[in-house]
Order: sequence, then C-alpha cells, then structure tokens
Amino acid sequence: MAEMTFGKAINAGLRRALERDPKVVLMGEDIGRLGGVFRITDGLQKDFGPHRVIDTPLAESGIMGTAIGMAYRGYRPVVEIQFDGFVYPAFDQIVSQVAKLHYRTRGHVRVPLTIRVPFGGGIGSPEHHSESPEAYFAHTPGLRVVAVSNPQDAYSMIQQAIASDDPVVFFEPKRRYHDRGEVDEGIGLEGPGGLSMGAARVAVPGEDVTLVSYGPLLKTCLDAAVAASDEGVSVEVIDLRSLSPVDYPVVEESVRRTGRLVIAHEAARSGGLGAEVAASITERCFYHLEHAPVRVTGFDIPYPYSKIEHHHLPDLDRILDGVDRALGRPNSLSGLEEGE
Amino acid sequence: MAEMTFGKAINAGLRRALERDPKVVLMGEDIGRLGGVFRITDGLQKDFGPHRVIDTPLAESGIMGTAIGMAYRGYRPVVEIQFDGFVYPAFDQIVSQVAKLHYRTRGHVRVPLTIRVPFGGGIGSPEHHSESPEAYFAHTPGLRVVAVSNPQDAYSMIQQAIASDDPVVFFEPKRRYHDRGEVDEGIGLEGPGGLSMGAARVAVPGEDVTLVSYGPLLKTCLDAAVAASDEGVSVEVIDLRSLSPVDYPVVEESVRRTGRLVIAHEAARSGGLGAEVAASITERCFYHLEHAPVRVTGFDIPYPYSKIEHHHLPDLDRILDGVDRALGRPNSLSGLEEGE
Amino acid sequence: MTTGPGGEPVQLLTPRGERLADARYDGYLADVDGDAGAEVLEGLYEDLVVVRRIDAEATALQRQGELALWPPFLGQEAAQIGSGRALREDDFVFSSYRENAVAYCRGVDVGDMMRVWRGCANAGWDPFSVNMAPTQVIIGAQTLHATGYAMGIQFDGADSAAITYFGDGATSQGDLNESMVFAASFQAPVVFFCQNNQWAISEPVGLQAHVPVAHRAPGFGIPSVRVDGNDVLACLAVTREALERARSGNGPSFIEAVTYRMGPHTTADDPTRYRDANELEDWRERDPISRLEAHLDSRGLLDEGLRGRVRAKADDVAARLREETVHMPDPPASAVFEHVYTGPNSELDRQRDHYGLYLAGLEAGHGHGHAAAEREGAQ
Amino acid sequence: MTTGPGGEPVQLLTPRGERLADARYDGYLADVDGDAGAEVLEGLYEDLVVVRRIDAEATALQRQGELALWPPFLGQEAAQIGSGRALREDDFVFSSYRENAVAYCRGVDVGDMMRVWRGCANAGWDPFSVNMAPTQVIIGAQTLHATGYAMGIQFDGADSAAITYFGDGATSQGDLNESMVFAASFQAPVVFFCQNNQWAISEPVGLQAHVPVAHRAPGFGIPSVRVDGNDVLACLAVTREALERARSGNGPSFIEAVTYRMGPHTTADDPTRYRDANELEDWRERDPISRLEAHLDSRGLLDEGLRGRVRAKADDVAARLREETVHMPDPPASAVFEHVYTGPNSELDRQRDHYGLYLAGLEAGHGHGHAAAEREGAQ
Ligand SMILES: Cc1ncc(C[n+]2csc(CCOP(=O)(O)OP(=O)(O)O)c2C)c(N)n1
Ligand SMILES: Cc1ncc(C[n+]2csc(CCOP(=O)(O)OP(=O)(O)O)c2C)c(N)n1
Ligand SMILES: [Mg+2]
Ligand SMILES: [Mg+2]
Repeated sequence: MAEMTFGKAINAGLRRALERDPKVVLMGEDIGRLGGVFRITDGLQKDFGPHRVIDTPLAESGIMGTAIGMAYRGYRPVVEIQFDGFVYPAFDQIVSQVAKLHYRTRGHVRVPLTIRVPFGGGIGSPEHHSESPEAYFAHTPGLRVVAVSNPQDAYSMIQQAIASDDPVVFFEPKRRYHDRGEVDEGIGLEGPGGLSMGAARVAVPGEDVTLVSYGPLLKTCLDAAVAASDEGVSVEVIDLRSLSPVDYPVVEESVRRTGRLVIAHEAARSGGLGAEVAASITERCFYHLEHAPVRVTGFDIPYPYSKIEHHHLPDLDRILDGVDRALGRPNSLSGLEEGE
Repeated sequence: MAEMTFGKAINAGLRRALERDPKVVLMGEDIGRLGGVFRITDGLQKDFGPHRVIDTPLAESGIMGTAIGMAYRGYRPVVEIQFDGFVYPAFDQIVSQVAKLHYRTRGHVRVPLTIRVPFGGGIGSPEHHSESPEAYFAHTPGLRVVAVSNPQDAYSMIQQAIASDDPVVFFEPKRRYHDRGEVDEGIGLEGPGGLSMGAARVAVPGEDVTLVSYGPLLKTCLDAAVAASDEGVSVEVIDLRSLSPVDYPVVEESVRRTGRLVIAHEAARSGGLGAEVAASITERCFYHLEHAPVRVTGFDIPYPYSKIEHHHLPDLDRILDGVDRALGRPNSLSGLEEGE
Repeated sequence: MTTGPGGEPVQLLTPRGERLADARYDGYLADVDGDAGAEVLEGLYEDLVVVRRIDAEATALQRQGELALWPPFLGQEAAQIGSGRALREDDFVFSSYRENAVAYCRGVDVGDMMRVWRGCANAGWDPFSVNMAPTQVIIGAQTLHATGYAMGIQFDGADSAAITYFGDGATSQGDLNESMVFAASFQAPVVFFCQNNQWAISEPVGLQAHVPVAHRAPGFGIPSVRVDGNDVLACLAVTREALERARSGNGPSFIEAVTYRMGPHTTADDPTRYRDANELEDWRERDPISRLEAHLDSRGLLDEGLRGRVRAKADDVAARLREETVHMPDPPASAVFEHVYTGPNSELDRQRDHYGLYLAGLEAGHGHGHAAAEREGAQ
Repeated sequence: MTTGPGGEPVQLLTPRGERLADARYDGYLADVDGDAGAEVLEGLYEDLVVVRRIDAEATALQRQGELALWPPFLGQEAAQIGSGRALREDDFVFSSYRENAVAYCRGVDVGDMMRVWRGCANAGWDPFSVNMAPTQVIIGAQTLHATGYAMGIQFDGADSAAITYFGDGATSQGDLNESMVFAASFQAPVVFFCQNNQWAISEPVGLQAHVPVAHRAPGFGIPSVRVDGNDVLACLAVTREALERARSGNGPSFIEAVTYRMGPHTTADDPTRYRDANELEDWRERDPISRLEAHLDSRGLLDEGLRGRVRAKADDVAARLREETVHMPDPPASAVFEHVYTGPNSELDRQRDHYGLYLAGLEAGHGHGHAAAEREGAQ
C-alpha cells in the first residue's frame, strides 16, 4: 500500500500497462516532454521513448483516427483528450468508427482503445474545460464507459481499461487529481473480487436511502452520508464506476432494501445518466420504491463561468436536499415533485 | 387544404420561409441543382438563386461553422445534413458553438440556425444512413430539438424552427418522406392553438395507456392504437414534437388519467429519450402510476445492416407488447421487468 | 506537384494506345516494357475487363432487386487496377465504398464484395485475410486509419506501406487534411490516392477544390503527382514510385488520378439532373479499356485468343458473383446482438435474452403477430 | 507563397530599425513613409507599449489572484498591432484567446477584456459593438465563423472583410483546413492570420507543420505570405494588401506572421519544462518594440516627449485595467440561467424557479447549509 495522489495513481497505472504490453502506446497533445497539462503522463516519454508516448499534432479527430489505424496494426493505443470540451472534434471518429468497427466487421477488427478524458468542473477554468459529456458516450453502443472516483480505482481501472479488447472511454474527475488516497499496487488487472471496472461498488453501506454517483461527486456523496448520519439518516452510497453498462444488480439490491434512490451528477439533468438510472431502476424495482427516484444534477445550461459555477455544480447541500426529497421530508425546497 | 407528401410539405415550408425573409439561406451538400438526395429542396435553387440555396463543399463541420458565421452577419441559415450519420463531423461546432454562443455572449449573439436532419431507419440503407441521434442533442443545453411525424407538422414546424431565434435541430423521419397527408397551408408560423413546435399533441385520445412517441414511430403507434382498440384497450397516443424541452404537462395530464406509460423510439435504449421521459414522468406522477413506465426502443447496438434492421426497429408487435406490459398483461413476453 | 511535360496529368499511354517515353516513370515499368511485358499487359487487360464486368453484373443485380444499392466504378477501372496491382500483399488498403476493383486486386471474394450492398453485412470481408479495411461510408474517415496504420508500420520497423483511397469530394473534409498533417509530421509510409472522378454526387470538383487537387499535398510537405487516371500504366507507375518512397523511409505521397465517374453516384442516383451528356461523351473517348486494347493491338497482342480467354474469365467471375449473391442466406435474428462487444455486456445480454423470449413467444403464437404478418404479406 | 527577397519572411524593418525598401509593399506604407508618417509611427509605438503594459498588468493580476488565468501575448505585439491597425471599423474579427492586443485595437474596454480571465463571463464584450467575436477556446473553430461571415459580406455586396486569427497549432485542425476550402470555393473576403509563435503549449511548430505554415494555403488556391511577425510595419503592410484583395473581390489571403511566444502558454504553464532558454534569448534580440524604437530614433522621433506621453498613456490604461478588474462585481446566481435561450423554455424555467426557491430557503435557514458554510470558510 502506498499513499499517492489521484493523478499519480493514473500515472502509475499507465506505467504498469506500458511495461506489461509493448503494444500499449500513449497518444495525445503535450503528453511527452511536458507530461500532459495535468502531468498525468509525467516521466513516461522519458522512460519509454517517443514511439510509446507520442506527442501528436493538435487535432483530436486526427488523434482518434490514427489511433484506430494503430489498432488495426495490432497496437493498443491510449489516447489522452486534454480536456473534456476537446473531445467533440473527435466525436465522429469515436461514434462512427471506434464504437462500430467491431460490430461492422463481425468481430474481425478489435479496437482496444482507451480514451482518457479529464472531465467535470469546479476548477475555475474558462469555457470548455469543465464539461461532463459522459451521457453522449453511454448512449453510444459499442463503447464501454467508466468513471473513476478514487486513486485505487484509478490505478486499477486504467489498467483494466487498457487490457479490455473493447474501446473504453475513461473519465477522470480532474478536480480530484490532487486528492490523496491509499493504493494497493497489487490490485491491477483483477481486484480481490475480480474486475472492478465493470462492477459498481457500495462505498458506504446504509439503510434509508440509496445515493448513486460516480467520478467527481462521489466524494461529495461520501460527505453527504456522514452529514446525514449526524441527522440520523443512513445513506448507502454506490459508486457506479461503469456508466455503460451500468451494473444494475448492485443498485437494484440496494433500492429493494431502501426503497429510495437519489442520483447525483454534474452533467445537465435532461438526458443525463440520472435519467437512465432512474428509468431502469424504476423498471426493476417499481413495487419496492417508496418515492420517485430523485435526480440532483447540473442544470440544463452550458457550463457557466467560474464565478458562478458553484451554483451549477451539485454540492453537499443540494445532495442532502435530494436525500430529504427522497425521504419525503418537508424541509426539502428544491424538489421537481409531483403536484408542484 | 392540399394533399401532399411529407417531403413536399417540407419543401413548401422551406419555400415559404425563403419568401418571407430574405435573410433565410439554405446550405448543404447537393441541395442545389439536385434538390438534395431526397429532393426536399427541389426547385428552390432555381427559384431563389445560388446565394439563397447554397451547395457547399463536402464538409459538415465547415457547413456548420460557416453557417454560424453567416448568423453573425445577420443571416438565418437552414443547414441540411444529408443523412443522420453525417451529423457527427459537425458535432463540435454544434455542441461547442451553436448551442453555447448565445449564452457565452450573454445574449448578444443569436444563432437562429435550423439544422435539418433526415433520421431513423427502415429504408434498407447501408451503415450510417439510419441513425437516431436525437438524444445527443436533447442532452445539449442551448439547442431546441424537434421531430416531425406528419406532413402538416412538417410544413408548419419547419417554418417555426426557421423563425425561432434559438438554434433548432429539426429531425425528419426519412422513411415517411413519401407518406401523404392533408396540409393546411394557412398554418405556418402559428397554428390554431399557437406554436405547434413546442407543444406535444394528443394524436389519439384514450383512457387505458399513454403511448408517447415522435418522428417515424408515431405512425406505428397510431396503428397500435387501432389494433389495441380492436382488443378493447384504449390507447392515448401523444406525439412529443418537441424533444427538448419536452412538453411534460401534456404527458403528465395523460398519465395521471391512465396511470400507465409506454415510450417508443428507434434510438438505443440506454440513455435514449425514453429514459428521460420515464424519469421525468415518474417524478411528476409517481403516485398516479400503476406500473413502471415501459420503454420500447432500439437495442443497445450499432445500427444493423438492412436484412436484419426489422429486428432492431420497434414494430407494431413490439409496441403492442409494450402496451401489454404496461397493463401488466400475462401475454407479455419481452419485459425487462421487476423480478426477472 | 509532378505532372506530365505539358503540365498535364502524367500519361504513359495516349488515348490512342501509344506508349509515351518518360524519363521519370519508365523505370517503374521495366516489367511492362521488358521481354515478359506481354504477360503483365495481358494481366492488366484481364483485370480491367473482369472488374468492368463485375460492375455491370452488380448494377444489373441491383436493378433486379438482388442488391439494395451499388456504387458503380465504371470509368475508374484503370485508376483502381493500376494502383491496386502496384501493391504488395503485406501492404494495407483503406478505401471508401467505390474501390471494389481494388478489392478485386486484393483477392476479395466477389460474393463477399456484394454482402454490404445486399444488406447482409456492414462489412463484406475479413480485413486481415486480404489486408484491406472494410467499405467506409463516412467520407474521409479512412484516411486517418491509413495514416495511423502506417505509423504502426514505421514503429514496427517494417517496409510495407498503407494506401488510402478517397474521392475528390473527400478533399474538403477535415479528416483528410488532418491525415496529411499526421502523415507529414511522422513521415509515415502512406500513399494518398485520390480518384478525382470530377463529381461528388451532384457537386463538380471545382466546388471542393479551387485549384487542382494535387496542389493540396505539397502545402503539407507531401510530394504529389497528377496522373491520367484512365491510363492504367501511368497509374501503376506513379503508385509504384509512391510505394517505393514509403518503403524506403521517405514518407507519404499524394496521387491525384484524374478520371471520370461514367455512371451514377450510386444506383439510387440520377445524374441527368445535374450533368451534361456532352461531358460524358468526351470522357468516353478516354476509356481506359479501349486505350489498353489499342496498345495491346499496337504490340500485336490483341488476338482472339486473348479476347476469348479474358471474356471467359469475366463470364466466370460474373456467374460466380450472381450465384453467390442470390443465394446469400439471410442472417439470423441473433446476428443483431453479436459482436457489439468482444465479451459479455450485462445490459445488452439482457436485451438479447428478452428478445429471444419474445421471438420464441411470437413463434408459439403468443403476442400479436401483426407486424410479422405484414412483413410476410409484403414478401 | 510570398516571402522576402532571400526567401526569408517579409521584413520592412530590420531588428536594428532600418527601413528596407520593398517594391511590393512600400505602396502599402505610403502613410508611414510620407510627411505625416511620424504620427502613424508614434501611434503604432504607443499601441505596442500600451498593449505590452496591458499584458504585464494582467499577468501581475493573475499572480495576485485577481484573475484566474491569463494567456500572455508578450513578444507578439507587432503581429497583433500591425494587423489590427490595418482593419477598418466595419471589418469583423474572429480570434482565439491570445489576441487581446487586437481587441485593444478594436476598442474593447480593458475591463471587459479581463472579464473572461477573472471568471466573470464566458465572453468579455458585446461582439457587435466592436466588430470582434468573443474569445474562442476551441482551437480553429473561429476560422469557420470568419469564413461564413465573409460569405455573408459577399452576399450583401459589401466591401468589408473578415479576419481570423489563430496559432500555428491550429493549422493541424480540420476546421482551419475546411475554412480554407470554403473560403477558396466561395472566394470569400477573409484574411487568415496565423501567428506562428513557434509553440502550441509544449509542442514545437515542426510537429504540426512539416514545411513552413505559409506553404499550406496555396494548395487550397489561397495566396499566402510569410512575414516577420515582430516587424510592425511589415505586418501592417501585408495585412493591408490582404484586406485590399478581399475588398476588391479577389478572395481570401493567408498570412503567416513568424513570431515568438516569449512567455508561458498561459499563466498556468511552465515553459522551462519543454524549451530552451537560448531560444528565448535569440528572440529577445528581435523584440518588436526595441525595433520600432530604433527606427523612431533613426528618424529622430524618439525623444523624451514621446516616451513620456506613451508611458503616461500606458500607466493610465494599466490603472484603469486594474481598477475595473478588482472591482468587477460577482455575477448573481440568476445569471446561471440567463441567455441559454432567447425566450421561455419550460424545462429550464422550472429548474430556475425551483433553484430560486431552494436558495431562498437556504437563506431563511432551512435546509442544511453545509456547503455554503464551507465556501464561506474558504473565503
Ligand atoms: C461525412 C459524410 N458526409 C456526406 C456523405 C454523403 N455522401 C456519400 S458519397 C458523397 C460524395 C463523395 O464524393 P467523392 O469524395 O468525390 O467520392 P465519389 O463518390 O465521387 O467516389 C457524399 C456527399 C457521407 N457519406 N459522409
Ligand atoms: C480543440 C482543442 N484542443 C485542444 C485545446 C487545448 N489547447 C489550448 S491552447 C493549445 C495550443 C494552441 O497552440 P497554437 O494554435 O499555436 O496557439 P498559441 O497558444 O500558440 O497562441 C491547446 C492544445 C483546445 N483549446 N481546443
Ligand atoms: Mg468524386
Ligand atoms: Mg502557437
């Protein structure tokens, strides 16, 4: 076990993947000498050389498209998108090629690509640096989509994503890069209970309400569980980890016990992951639900500038308010509830 | 009133828009001399000239980006994307520019763009010609998203979309282009009850189940209502028309009466419009629901080749099966239901 | 940009079939000009005739309802055969949808070639069995795959090359231009082969490119050549030169083959709506097959023996194509769910299982059966 | 591609301040060379000094925590002022994020200029009040807007022009290349102004462009020129020529201004991680301001009077900038919901109303108040 930052944990996971398989190559803007704008690839070009850690021209469609070509050639590219907002120029190559090539060729061509996307807000950046585009990818069949919430998962899941023969969009909560945590470097391609990448995790067990999240808000949800417990409410926090497919059995088991579900994410409310989780859990547990699933999300707005971003981002209070709403508590003030 | 095809109705609506406002320009691939691959712009370049109906180079990001520039200059561009699958190269310009520019500039810059997208499957085409990408855009704040299901709406709503000062993604169900219907050419920018573009429409009133759809499947839903009524089940069919924002009061009022909701679309199930409608209606009518909302959708697969596309596309039987499921009927065979 | 002596596209065979000497390119046709040249020329002739026959047969099958669609390459045979025959087996091809004559050169089975166009698959063949990627519909997308593949060749230290085919319309797409940026930057062993057939559906090349297409590449640091795309020898020679450049570590090349799409864009298109019959007539005179025939004739090779052999081969291929196409089995429902992922996927597997139950129920007479009845009625 | 006589970038002022005669460009500097030239030169000098001061003040404000971020243009003043001062009021500018000296030329208020960088807005100014689009973060995106705007000018029959600024890194993006396709195809009155400052964050220009950037445009049919970007007169002259071409219906132009980013990419960047101190030293000798000072001096214009006036102006602008920045009011919560749409939106309006209720409740002591307390604690 070693304590390390979230960012360092990804770096260590990438290093393991590069060591393990000579076909693993990293591609992206500024990832070489600079080590990436977040220093996630720090030192890797120096140690593995410019053909393993490749600074590319400034063109995201180009990066994605050439990575696909490298995959045809037997490589296992790990693409870094510098910030969430810059993934859109590559959207066509991701949606029409990366996601579809294995299906198109009836299994002949595998695209074991990992697309690393630092995502989410809260770092005081200008526009396009704080997007939460995960729902676009979760709605794209052929992709696997994961989001990590802590250094251990970051370390293990990046290796699992790279080892996956399916393309994986790997979301990293950039505002947590400097958070520290214990990392067992023995947990790599498989965890104690098998792959962690596809498996939702009960982060805090509880009895009254199921609180589901992923990525950057997981920490806020953990705080919410503590705060709620001070008020006598027992919150079960689930870290989805995989956003496509969602590991519903874990959420279902929890909601059958609690009868109440809150889902929190930074992305816009309409058509976000929360809608999918709410709809699927309602289908699976309708007769166990005591209350409609509650969504605590960003608003349906473009990401706002940094002086007001704290209004947009669900914080501890809004998540607690969501928990109250799920409990049908009268002090709830922001509900989009029946009858209002 | 005149009978015309769906395609001709859009053509007539475009013509009215071109006549009404000299700042309206059409842009796209092959829309001039050829009149578009579906002939939707047939005759318009001849009558309005090559500066009003502009054949562009073959580059969707370029079309969208130059259309934005034209909007800066006071124009009101109507962009044709030749097929749904070709909208992705323009995704960045749509998501990061079209959707955000008004917000970015605190209202100084308006982007009254209409993005016409022939969408959906069922026409026996090769890959990339049968996509249903509406959920991507409905999850993008700043855009309005509509889908038309019949010639009258096509004629009226295209004019309303063009007149809107917000950008509108306008989905046209290409497999219905040859369907015929009555069109009242008096209903243009405003209908008898005001704008139709934003307002969901009760296409068939009913009492037992609310069946919500839009675009190409609306016709199938109408057929389903007839078939169900033969079996003694009264289905209320709602045509959403606007996918962002969804006109929830209309759906809510219906579900409060029926207690049962089915949502049908061609797009993949996970993260589709159905998830959003199911989640929102559950929030709004939880205590009125007799059954979990039921989704009848395409599978979570890339669009399949034409010989098997009929399996993927919800058809009359699958929609009726969905209605059965919502009614808790035992002959339902395909439910993703609680307890299975 | 390299052109012929008069600034015209490089031509080694005139429309009348005369072999023009060329200081730069003759070296690349040593086999053609040498003693065993007859065999090479006859091979090319056979290829041209056979692929034209494939094209005609596919067009006919579409008219007969056996194919859903077909993109004819009529008129573009020399560009595709000339370049396709320059390739080595270990080279890799990334084409668009119109390069079925190249696919023929790669050894793609003619039945597999029709699979996509009949609607029986999204890709007709195993790309690794013929070293050719599947049909690409998204204009320009494949050019990046070729460049990435070529980067992989380079990292592997191999001496093969990638080649990518695309149309004049594709030159407007960001992806093609980004491909050239990457190819130049990494000096990747990739050949950009543009078939400028003058049209992108209804749009003339002048709308895409204000100057000749081949001008584009040098601005990216990539040498280019403009070649007569209806001259199979010239296409062969310039492609060989480009491949040699790639193999010897000298980076990418760009070839503009000036040709003409004699048919419609696809069988769904009606070109009379947008183009002039005269244009077609002009290009008919530059037909790639008559040109090679004239040359063969001038070398005394075009006898009835050759004609007969080639015709027999074409008949044979066309018959096989038809046979394999019309008997292609419809894929089963289960194919819908296969190969989305390489392994299990909880959500999709659930959908598959439920749909299986649903179908089984329908089969057993449960459910409604309206749609199935309708489909049956329609057949 | 046009270059100076030796194939070097066009230079009209040597680093020592000598004015080089140039048959092609002298005509564009008649005002500078003429009797009233002193005024023009002094104006340019003032601009250069003032914008450098703006840059320095903004950098300082960032270090003091008053700005969240700042992208310095230190070293690029001549490219921006030379081109910016060539523009007419009715021309329209589409820039990236680094062209704040151009914004200064357009008359943007210095407080507004800081708005984005303080995090008080996504766009600092009303684009239509200064005919300059807002800061663009997505690399290359604005070049298409410029081209479309120019198409609009053309359709309107006006004689103004659009100009778009972008970096060397942007030349790799599909959007810039598609812009050139559209501009050439429609012969749109647009000027592509590339500030090649040698770096795209940590990536040297050679990774993006295998040959000089200015080579790119002619392949699209767009005339280009390579200019010394640290020579304010040369930048002025070549931009005037390009604008004249645009106004007279002769289509687009491409300018590569060869310059250097003397500072970090942004205040968040540490360039010592990737570049050589020597390089910086070399470029320091080509400083755009010292060069103009040398020239002014050689014309006997650089007296204490001028220096004093310019310094006073710079002091004044800097003071105003600081003042407006530090007193910029924080926007209200309601701003979050404003201007997403031009009119009502049922879903968003509902979210706004509920959030209003929620905030009012928090204010009144309902709810939890943890996060608010935390934020307060942090301040
Ligand atoms: C991204 C994208 N946009 C539009 C289309 C529709 N489309 C198919 S073929 C074609 C014309 C292509 O012309 P060209 O590149 O010259 O190739 P050709 O068909 O002439 O061989 C168009 C516009 C597409 N397939 N992909
Ligand atoms: C589409 C996109 N990709 C990546 C980035 C991140 N990024 C911001 S600036 C920059 C470098 C730009 O270099 P250049 O175009 O030379 O302009 P300069 O900063 O030198 O003025 C990068 C990679 C971005 N803003 N947009
Ligand atoms: Mg073509
Ligand atoms: Mg730069």
